[in-house]
Amino acid sequence: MQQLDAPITRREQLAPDLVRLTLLAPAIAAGARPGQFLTIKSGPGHDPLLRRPFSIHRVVADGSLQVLFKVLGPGTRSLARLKVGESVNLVGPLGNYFQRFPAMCLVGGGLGIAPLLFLAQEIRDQAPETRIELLLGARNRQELAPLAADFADLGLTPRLATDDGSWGHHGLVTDLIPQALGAERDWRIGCCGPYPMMRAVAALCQERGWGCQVSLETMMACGIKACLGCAVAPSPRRETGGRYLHVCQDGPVFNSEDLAWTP
Amino acid sequence: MQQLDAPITRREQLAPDLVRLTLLAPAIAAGARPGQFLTIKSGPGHDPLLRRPFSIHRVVADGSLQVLFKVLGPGTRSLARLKVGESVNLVGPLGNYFQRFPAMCLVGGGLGIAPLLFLAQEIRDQAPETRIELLLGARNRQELAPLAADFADLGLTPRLATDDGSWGHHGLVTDLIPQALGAERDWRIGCCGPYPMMRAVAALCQERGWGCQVSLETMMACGIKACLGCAVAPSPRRETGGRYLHVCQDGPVFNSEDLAWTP
Amino acid sequence: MDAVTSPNLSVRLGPLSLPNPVLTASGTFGYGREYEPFVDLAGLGAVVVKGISLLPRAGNPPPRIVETPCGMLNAIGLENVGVERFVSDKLPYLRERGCRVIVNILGDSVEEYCRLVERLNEAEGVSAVELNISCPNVKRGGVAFGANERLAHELTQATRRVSRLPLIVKLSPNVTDIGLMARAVEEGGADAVSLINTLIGMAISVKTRKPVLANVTGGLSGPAIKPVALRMVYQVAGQVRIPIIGIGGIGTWQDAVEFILAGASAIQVGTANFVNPGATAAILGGIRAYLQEQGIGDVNEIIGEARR
Amino acid sequence: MDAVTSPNLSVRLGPLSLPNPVLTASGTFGYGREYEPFVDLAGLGAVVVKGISLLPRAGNPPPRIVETPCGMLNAIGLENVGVERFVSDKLPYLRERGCRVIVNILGDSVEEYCRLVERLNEAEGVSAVELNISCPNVKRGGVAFGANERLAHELTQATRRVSRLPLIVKLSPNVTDIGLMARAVEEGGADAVSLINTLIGMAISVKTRKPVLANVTGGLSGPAIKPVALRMVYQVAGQVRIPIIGIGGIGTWQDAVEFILAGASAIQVGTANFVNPGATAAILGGIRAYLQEQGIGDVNEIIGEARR
Ligand SMILES: Cc1cc2nc3c(=O)[nH]c(=O)nc-3n(C[C@H](O)[C@H](O)[C@H](O)COP(=O)(O)OP(=O)(O)OC[C@H]3O[C@@H](n4cnc5c(N)ncnc54)[C@H](O)[C@@H]3O)c2cc1C
Ligand SMILES: Cc1cc2nc3c(=O)[nH]c(=O)nc-3n(C[C@H](O)[C@H](O)[C@H](O)COP(=O)(O)OP(=O)(O)OC[C@H]3O[C@@H](n4cnc5c(N)ncnc54)[C@H](O)[C@@H]3O)c2cc1C
Ligand SMILES: Cc1cc2nc3c(=O)[nH]c(=O)nc-3n(C[C@H](O)[C@H](O)[C@H](O)COP(=O)(O)O)c2cc1C
Ligand SMILES: Cc1cc2nc3c(=O)[nH]c(=O)nc-3n(C[C@H](O)[C@H](O)[C@H](O)COP(=O)(O)O)c2cc1C
Ligand code: FES
Ligand code: FES
Repeated sequence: MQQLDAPITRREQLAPDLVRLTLLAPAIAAGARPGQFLTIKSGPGHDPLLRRPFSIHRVVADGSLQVLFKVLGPGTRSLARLKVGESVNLVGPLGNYFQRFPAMCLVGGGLGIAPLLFLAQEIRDQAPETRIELLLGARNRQELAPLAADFADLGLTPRLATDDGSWGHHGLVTDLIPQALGAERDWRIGCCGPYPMMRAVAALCQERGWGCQVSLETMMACGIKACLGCAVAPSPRRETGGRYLHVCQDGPVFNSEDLAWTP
Repeated sequence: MQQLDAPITRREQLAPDLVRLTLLAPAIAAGARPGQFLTIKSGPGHDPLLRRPFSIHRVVADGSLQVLFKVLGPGTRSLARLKVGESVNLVGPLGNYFQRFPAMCLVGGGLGIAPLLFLAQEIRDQAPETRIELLLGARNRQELAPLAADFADLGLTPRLATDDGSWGHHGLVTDLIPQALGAERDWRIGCCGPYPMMRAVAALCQERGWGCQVSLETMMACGIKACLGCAVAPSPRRETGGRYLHVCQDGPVFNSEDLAWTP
Repeated sequence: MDAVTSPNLSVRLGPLSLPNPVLTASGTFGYGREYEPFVDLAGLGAVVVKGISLLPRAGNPPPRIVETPCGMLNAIGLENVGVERFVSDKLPYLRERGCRVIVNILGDSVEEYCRLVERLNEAEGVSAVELNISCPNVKRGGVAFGANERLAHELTQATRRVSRLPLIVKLSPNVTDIGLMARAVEEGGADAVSLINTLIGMAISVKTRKPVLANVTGGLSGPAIKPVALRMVYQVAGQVRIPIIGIGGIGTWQDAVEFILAGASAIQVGTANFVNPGATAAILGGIRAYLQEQGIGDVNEIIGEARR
Repeated sequence: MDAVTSPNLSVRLGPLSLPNPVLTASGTFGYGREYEPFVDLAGLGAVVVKGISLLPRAGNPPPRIVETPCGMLNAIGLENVGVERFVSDKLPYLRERGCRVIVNILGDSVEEYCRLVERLNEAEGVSAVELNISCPNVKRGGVAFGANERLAHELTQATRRVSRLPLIVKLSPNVTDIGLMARAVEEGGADAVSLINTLIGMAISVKTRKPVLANVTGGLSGPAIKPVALRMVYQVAGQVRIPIIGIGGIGTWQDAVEFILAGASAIQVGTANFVNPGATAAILGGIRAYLQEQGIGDVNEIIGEARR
């Protein structure tokens, strides 16, 4: 875990509100694992005040890493304005990471697809014998296309779903799971996306007996378990003595059964 | 007086910390007079919160106007990062302006030179018969050169002074006045620069019986006499019934004798 | 769905009906006219003018303002033209434009407040009086009213007795229990409370090693104080029945809606006028659009909704 | 000019000597260890750890934090491991690194505070105790101490009696007169006061139309509150003789120096640790450079200089 100023070596505008930055940060890249995140100070002033958390989207061999983000509010707007050669302050790598299993199904929705690229990359590099299924969903083709693009380089062919049917299955990415995985019990799911999607995936996995890892997002102030702001409730079945889990350190990746899913 | 978003049509880096922006704002440029100023919102967030006041440096025939500023703190830093094509929110023209006289000596120090270009321009265009003396000073040649450059286009040859003697007279610009103006009593001075310089010029003028206009700077919140934050004390000799003057409306240009000069 | 395409924005502050809930905060909008180039003054709920005293005041020596993170400190010291010149020189302009005018007043004693109210009773074109009992920059007594519930109650009662105008009392946030203050002025007969005035703050220069403001301390305003103001409105809304005017760091329609949801029947825009002289108009438009988008026919439906 | 090339930074907080005035604020620095990757912990004046109670606490349900203009609101609700686990699991690490540790404590009654102090009396490696009488997020009584000078005085007196450690009392800004509170705890026997804790604030979502925090209100911290904190330090410095620790929105050396000039003998860095985990080290370096540049040989020379 380090704090450093990382120069931006590449800036890609993947869609009108989708930006990918490549940051030269060998000291962070070296130890990073899929599922972990960074916090970035988006600009010089006090507004917005807090650092912004972003999943590590990909690690490049030269010691760079990438973040892929959607422009939503002041923080991402300010990051999106940065130019190659400018630097940003990074803290990372933070949090835990996805566990690997011999048969893994990666399920991503919207920007939740970002960290799955890193996970797929790691699997291909370090455990090429792994069976992989890749299911990706988003609102429409326009949103999904740039997010799905880079998996092909890893030799993966995703199954796709869009809410409006403009690409792949017309419906939720969750719908694709039964068909993709059948009745086999060895599958382990790694899932990242909007909360309702992860809840649905978690429910399905519980039903079918598939282990399921999900990557949560909460508001974060520190990212290093100092503020205790990122609490989430544990599953009532889990023995925590009433304590909350903290997404920045106990997560962001959780076994879905360890969480108390809220409606 | 108007509020509008003005696109930046040109950006010149005149020195490492000196930027000139050309802003297309015909509705403001049309009515602007030398000595008046604009307020600019330097960026989107709340930090820094307040608009920043800048003198109108020059008005260009196509309805553009220019501001010339030094990068000092968060506001000017943010303005300096803007690119051609981006817009800034302007309010102006604000405040009063320099009165013209048949024999005018313009005395500028540092960034105080900025509005004098507009004044010189107006005199040349509208009263070419005016006798002009131009005295410019700054810390060193590097600082003075870009500020003094454009007066030549108006056919004016400034007398120069630098604190370190690197260009022109080695010393204060004030030192140049007696030599430039002699004993003649018709001269009227228009002065803008650091407070101690203006105070010295004001004192000299009083001694010699030369009328003297100075352009003040204070902290400003509104620029339109709504906050009453920009108060300055009037000369005890001036009848104000104890009231303060307000730089944003009674100024920024004052007859030096109307002010209570502080040590 | 006519109600939704053009939702009702009119609100009541006790006896006072306003066409919409967007007001200006005293001391940040001059005497109104200063903003004529930027906003349709008659289109605002009301214009609350700079605090007026019986006699003109010169205010504090400079420096009077300093910027702070997401805020500013002011120690204007209630520079104003005095009630006579206000009535003769400033009020006619606003009246002729059809503006609703709320006059913020400040005195050093109960008597002064009462005399101010009596003078304004007679003036044509005043919609209401707002008692500033909370200005932290005047040392002579004004501040004591705002920090003591008994004094605040007495002052409200005394001015209530002489006032034929709706009476709004503006509360100071620099107290342990603003609910107590609000209840005291409600019991004293206030038609509405407005809150908050500025928080007392200061700044020091590391160069001169002295306080930046000549007055040493000043009033903190702007986005920085919004969370405190919103909490106080929410808190007071649970404790009084009279309407509340929310003030403090409001610069966008979202801010304004937050205050309405917390329990404010109207809001005042202060420091934001300096940052964007068109802020009030933008906020009004934004509230209207929000109501339309949410399918809410009447702004009154959401007053205090976050409390329910 | 040896003094100037390396100015003295050590300060005294009553019986407690610290190598420099840069401390961390409770609840923003975990149990210290969390910041090991970013700062030399032993190089800080002291580490003030997360508020500790007798028994572990789970804290409030989420959401617990929300960002505000130049600040944040938190309603952590004093989640902590309890004093036993603190002493067994957290303290040894800090002690072994040579850190000075100040333990921030919170109880629901005078007895609880006293039992906490007694437990810490025995623990090895505690430099001082800081009584948090001001946390706005615990409803059970903690807050009452901070809003009432009599209770604060009693609590200080009671803990003073049992404490063999230097006793710092941390004051709440949510009061009408913080000077009164400071005098009360001084008379009660506090060795120092620290101020300010957070201002009570809230945020509402215009989407859900409900408060953002599960706890409804939270504590406002960060640069937004700096002017208020600085004013309170300046004000208290005029009213007590015990040393003051300044807290509130400190993120740069300039901020720290402002508090020292206002009268603080030391400062605590809070929310800024989240924004820049290396903030404390940067502030310490900045203070040193400032003193050198200004030709000041000892930081103690400028404590309270803006008041003179
Ligand atoms: C572990 C983690 C990994 C993430 N990875 C990515 C990613 O790879 N790509 C991506 O586009 N986004 C990611 N996010 C979300 C990203 O942090 C927010 O989109 C970003 O902070 C928004 O900031 P803003 O100023 O642009 O918008 P704001 O207007 O501030 O907020 C927009 C939304 O983002 C959320 N948000 C704001 N600040 C924070 C914060 N400090 N912590 C958490 N959430 C916040 C808010 O709930 C809000 O709904 C991740 C979040 C977490 C917690
Ligand atoms: C009428 C007028 C005309 C001006 N014309 C010019 C000009 O042509 N070129 C130029 O470079 N500068 C000019 N200035 C000064 C300019 O406004 C400041 O340099 C600028 O506001 C600094 O902002 P900042 O955020 O970069 O720096 P900050 O760190 O905020 O401040 C740096 C310095 O600028 C002063 N300052 C900051 N904010 C304001 C404000 N709102 N009003 C007044 N002063 C402020 C402060 O006193 C401080 O000493 C003018 C000021 C006034 C009042
Ligand atoms: C420059 C300035 C002058 C003010 N003058 C007055 C005043 O005369 N009377 C008053 O009641 N409040 C006065 N206020 C307080 C505002 O009306 C308002 O209560 C406060 O600024 C908080 O709102 P804001 O954050 O939107 O500015 C003044 C505020 C500022 C910034
Ligand atoms: C997330 C968080 C948790 C806090 N927890 C405590 C605490 O346990 N005990 C305490 O006395 N103060 C606590 N505080 C208050 C801080 O110590 C400090 O007084 C306050 O945040 C103001 O300083 P700042 O603006 O530098 O953050 C907490 C503050 C924050 C932001
Ligand atoms: S974000 Fe601070 S503890 Fe997790
Ligand atoms: S800047 Fe507001 S009155 Fe002059």
